[in-house]
Amino acid sequence: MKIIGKLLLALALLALATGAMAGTLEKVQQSGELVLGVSEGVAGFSAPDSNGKWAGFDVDMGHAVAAAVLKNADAIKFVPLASKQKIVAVSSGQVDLSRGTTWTMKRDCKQGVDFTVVLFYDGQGLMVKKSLGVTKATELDGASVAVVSGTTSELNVADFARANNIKLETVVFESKKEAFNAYVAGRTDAFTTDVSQLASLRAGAANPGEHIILPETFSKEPLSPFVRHGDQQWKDLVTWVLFGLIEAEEKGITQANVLDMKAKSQDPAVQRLLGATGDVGSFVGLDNDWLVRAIQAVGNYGEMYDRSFGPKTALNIPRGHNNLWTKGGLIYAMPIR
Amino acid sequence: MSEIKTFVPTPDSPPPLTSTGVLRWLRDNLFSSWFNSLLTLLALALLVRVVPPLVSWALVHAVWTGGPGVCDDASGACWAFIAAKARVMLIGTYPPELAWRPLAAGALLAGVVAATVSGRCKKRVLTGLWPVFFAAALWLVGGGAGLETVDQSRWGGLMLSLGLAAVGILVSVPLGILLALGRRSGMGGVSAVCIGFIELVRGVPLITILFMASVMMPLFLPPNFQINNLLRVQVGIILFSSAYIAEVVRGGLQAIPKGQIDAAKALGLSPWMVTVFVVLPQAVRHVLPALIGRCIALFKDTSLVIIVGLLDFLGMAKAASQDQLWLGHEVEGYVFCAAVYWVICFGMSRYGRSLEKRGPQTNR
Amino acid sequence: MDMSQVVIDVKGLNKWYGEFHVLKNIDLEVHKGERIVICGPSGSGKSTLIRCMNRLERHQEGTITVDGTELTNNLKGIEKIRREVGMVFQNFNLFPHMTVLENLTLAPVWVRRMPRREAEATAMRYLERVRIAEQAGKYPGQLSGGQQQRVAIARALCMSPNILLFDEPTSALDPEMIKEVLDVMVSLAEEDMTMVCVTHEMGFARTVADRIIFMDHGEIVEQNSPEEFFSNPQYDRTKLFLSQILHH
Amino acid sequence: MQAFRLKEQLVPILTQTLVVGAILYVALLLFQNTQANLEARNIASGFGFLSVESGMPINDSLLAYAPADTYGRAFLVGIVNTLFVSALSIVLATALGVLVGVARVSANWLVARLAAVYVELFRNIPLLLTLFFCYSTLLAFLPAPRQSLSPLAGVFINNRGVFAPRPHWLDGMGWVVLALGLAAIGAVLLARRSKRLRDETGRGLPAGWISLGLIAGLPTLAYFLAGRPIDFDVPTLHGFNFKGGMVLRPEFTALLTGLVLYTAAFIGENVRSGIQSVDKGQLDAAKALGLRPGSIMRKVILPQTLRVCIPATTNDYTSLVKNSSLAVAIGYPDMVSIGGTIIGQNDQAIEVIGLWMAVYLTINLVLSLGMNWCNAKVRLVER
Repeated sequence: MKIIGKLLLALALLALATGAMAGTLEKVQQSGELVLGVSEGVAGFSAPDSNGKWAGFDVDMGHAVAAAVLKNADAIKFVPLASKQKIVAVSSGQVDLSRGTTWTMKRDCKQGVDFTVVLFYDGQGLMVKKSLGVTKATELDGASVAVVSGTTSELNVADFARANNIKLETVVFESKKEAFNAYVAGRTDAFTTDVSQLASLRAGAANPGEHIILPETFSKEPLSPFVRHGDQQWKDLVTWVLFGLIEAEEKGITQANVLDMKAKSQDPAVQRLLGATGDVGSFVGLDNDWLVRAIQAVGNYGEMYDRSFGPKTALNIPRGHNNLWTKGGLIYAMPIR
Repeated sequence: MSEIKTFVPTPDSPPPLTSTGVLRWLRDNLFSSWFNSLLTLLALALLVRVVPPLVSWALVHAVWTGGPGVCDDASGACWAFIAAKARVMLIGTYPPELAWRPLAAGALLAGVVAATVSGRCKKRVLTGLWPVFFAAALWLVGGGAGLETVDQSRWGGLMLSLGLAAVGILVSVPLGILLALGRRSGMGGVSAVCIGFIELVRGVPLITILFMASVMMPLFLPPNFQINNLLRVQVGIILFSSAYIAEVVRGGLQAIPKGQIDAAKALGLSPWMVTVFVVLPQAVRHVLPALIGRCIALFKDTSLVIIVGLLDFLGMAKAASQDQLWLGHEVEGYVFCAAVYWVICFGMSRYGRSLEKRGPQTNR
Repeated sequence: MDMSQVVIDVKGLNKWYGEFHVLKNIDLEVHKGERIVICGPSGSGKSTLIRCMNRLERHQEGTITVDGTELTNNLKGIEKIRREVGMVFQNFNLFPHMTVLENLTLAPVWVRRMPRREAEATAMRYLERVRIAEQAGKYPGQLSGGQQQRVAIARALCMSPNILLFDEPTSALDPEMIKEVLDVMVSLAEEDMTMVCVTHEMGFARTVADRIIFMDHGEIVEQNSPEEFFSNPQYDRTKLFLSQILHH
Repeated sequence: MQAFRLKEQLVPILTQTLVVGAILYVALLLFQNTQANLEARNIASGFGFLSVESGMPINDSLLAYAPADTYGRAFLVGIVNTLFVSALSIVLATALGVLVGVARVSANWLVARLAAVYVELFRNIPLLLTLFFCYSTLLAFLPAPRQSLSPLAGVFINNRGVFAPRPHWLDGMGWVVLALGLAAIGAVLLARRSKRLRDETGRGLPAGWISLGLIAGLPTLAYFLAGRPIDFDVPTLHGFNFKGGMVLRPEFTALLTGLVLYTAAFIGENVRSGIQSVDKGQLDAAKALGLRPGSIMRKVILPQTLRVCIPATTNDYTSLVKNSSLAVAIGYPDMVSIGGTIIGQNDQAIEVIGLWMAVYLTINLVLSLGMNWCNAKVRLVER
């Protein structure tokens, strides 16, 4: 009977637990760590290194937020998420912040998540073998294309074919790596996914020079970290930390000179940004050193980009769209004031 | 009456050479008829086609040591990749400075396994040893009580596979026994519930249960009642495994002669005492080899958790091949995984078979 | 009766299981119509010897000639001999998935190419002989041990063999069933069937056998007519065996 | 005494009420939570989505399908694909499994060893890993479309699949079908006559050979007499790939190969233990009756083997059907793969997972019923 009593108690607790969710900021500060959803291993974005430490662009983004909120860039709990899980994981509050994912209307409005800032403008592209002699995507009539399941790329490629009145046979794979291997092995003529990942996979191929990425991108893939819908405070915080990193690059603030700049810069925008004047930190519920810590942890946006995709990496993806607006790209931060 | 002679057996003589030599063996075992000879030749042809290229790839042209980039021009396997990634594949993203803890747990595991397999320990000692080992391993890996805690999100690799399988078995065996007893309880309601559960779970693939655990379960639960992904997947595995174990145990329950129950009842034992002291011990002993078969199946099945984002052994092998410094060595990772899985599963199946041979009675 | 014709001729037979020497220099002639009982302690090689006679076991040295055909690796010869030689086993070895009648007609139809109707008629005749015709439609699992062994004997008879080999046909039976099987064997003996029986039924040996062969340690210790064998054993070993088997 | 009786009756009823009640209570709680959660996240519920246009391409379908079709149609394609690959795998795995099982007990040492290595290798490696391997080796060894292997005229094998001519029926095909039907009837009559002959005279006819000739010959004759009424749509290299004809794609082939190799190892073990479970005396008795090795296997050993094999093999069959869901890992559009895409696009996980479970349960139920029927047929009659 004792056991049954305990069981009933547990059930009652379960019933009571049906309440409102606490604010994410509070939760993160209380638990002392940020729960970050990462991929199961995508080169450049997030993958464990030989020491078992997660590294990559999305991981740095997490470090910046952790540094701003918790004053400790490493206070992160990494949760690998499969494509099918990532939205539910965020909307149900299992992770506080998820890796960059294509920002679509349906996800934003219908699936219980809110997007923050686009950190990586990707677009779906096509890669083919040089030996094929193809220069434009529309020349691929009748070709077969490897795509990854459960992503928007599957739908984009079908739309593209219908719009241009060409026939493309798609072969769907569970993961990018399988799809790419199939393409390299000659199972398909072309391989499609976001251009960044085309580049990343090409870098890992036996002969990277054999493959070319066609000039067209036939989709917009703005990759943005996202948070749970309805937690405005947390969404604002993440958004402005990320804007801060972009603003820092624009103002020439780097990991190395951030303290110097804070002390010496005469630029009022820099002073506001680094908390030398004003109280922008309090707008998002933090102290005034919030961005200094973030920049100390990972540097500005450009440094972050170079660390994962820059010329010194195996991926070597040119900045392109991901350059600052001042340099012809799309990366643009709203004014911090 | 004639004189009685004494019979002296002729001493054994050795068999004729023609029935022992290598040639004879070849003839008996490989070329006993034209059909057998044909089979032998076909088999040899197959071996010649398969083995040399394999050896050349895996051994002759392989690269064994070195850092990133050392394999760029190799035509054989890149075992240096495995060497560099061994730790990640074995213990995942576990903090490197604390790596001794899972290793110690592994050593403990090896010790307990050796004690079990040697067959020298008393069964009572073993049944005590395993739970103690589990507690120790959990403490070593997870921390607490003097050790720094390591969050579950950092458990991965082979350690995670073994952990998922071990906890899965540990919890699902009692649960399976309860289900089996419930199914045979004779109480309509309870047995209907048990049958329903068992058949429902056994009727669907593990993947759908894992999907359910990782994608659907958060929708079932209240918003701030959160269970992490690992635990949910573990629950899914336990539910899945317990249904199968229930069926195995049911087989054992059915094999118990009715006389045993009658005898126990005649001694005045109450029904539950009959079950606990007489029926269950015999049933479990009877199905021990089959249970080990389930352990193997479960261990292999844990490789599916990769589909719901847990980086187990196979998952870590895949993730490791995504390291920018080591891109493009997936096959070696798979081969390494296959070898490790094979050794563990084959070892378990051998142990199961030896138990079967020893027979249920001699099991102290 | 023409007792002069040798139907089984074993010469210098040697057999090893691996390194173990099971049969040592066996010489044995079985004449047409002769009834031979082989006895001896367990492990003496007697079962192996008669299993060699229809090549259920292969020997390494010596020759076995049955009905003029020497047993070698030649499959045709083996098939021919097995058609001529019937065998009854200790454990009956009926096919459990076939009815009694199917057990009996299997070989005549598939080996002798006998029309099924004819085979069934023959089978029923033999079932009547062993007095279990009413069980024809049952499965072996539904019969008692004694009944099963009688079916097995009928099965061997259906191939109209010239020679019948019995490998301890009564050892797996309960005492009250031994008699019903022995009765059938005695009636067969009365019809001048050539029979080689491995058995410990000394009563049967005394009444039926023309010759008794005693084996130990893989060799024939002595062979004699029943009267001589029981009343006047030549060897101490035989005597010991007889005292153990007759007065237990 | 009365109280004792009452207690004895009351306890089970109480226990049952408690257990069932607790389960219902938990179910209710979960249901309420789910409702609230779905509402909070703005996720639709119900099966309405099945009639919405899917927009998703499926590359390998036995049914006519286009992205403009509905999700319902897409899911149906998945069910058919699952059924197809499972059914074909069961047939092939059984054939290979029996072969392996017989090889395991073969007198040929090398063959027995190879079979043992095969069985131990595949049984002890996760199927998922086997599938990854099958797929990558298959692709690695097959040539590109332009360098296709062509073992027969009109048949092409390359890393896009196996292409074969697709026959189109023209007028006059009726005659050929008629001839085929006649030949089939003839073969049945022949088999009956052969059995009767054997029953009467002991000698049958070489019915197998004559039937083969009949079934192959008669339609061929009719085909030429009717003026060759079949037109073949021969696959031709067109741009990047072959067009026309029938095609067996590598994803399908790899899944099939993996499932067959994996399951055959288990079935082989069943067959081996089945054969070994047959008492050695059975073999002695059959030999002593003069039966030939072929007859011994067919008439004595295998029928008894089935008894042991069938229950274990039933489990292996149902596992195979469930394992076909691993198609998702190598890109074959089975029910789980397509359902997964639907979840990704609609978030209606509950409905899709429910559908999956319903379909798998139905397949396995039918399979078990069929196998139980077989089992009843081969069970031994005992006292």
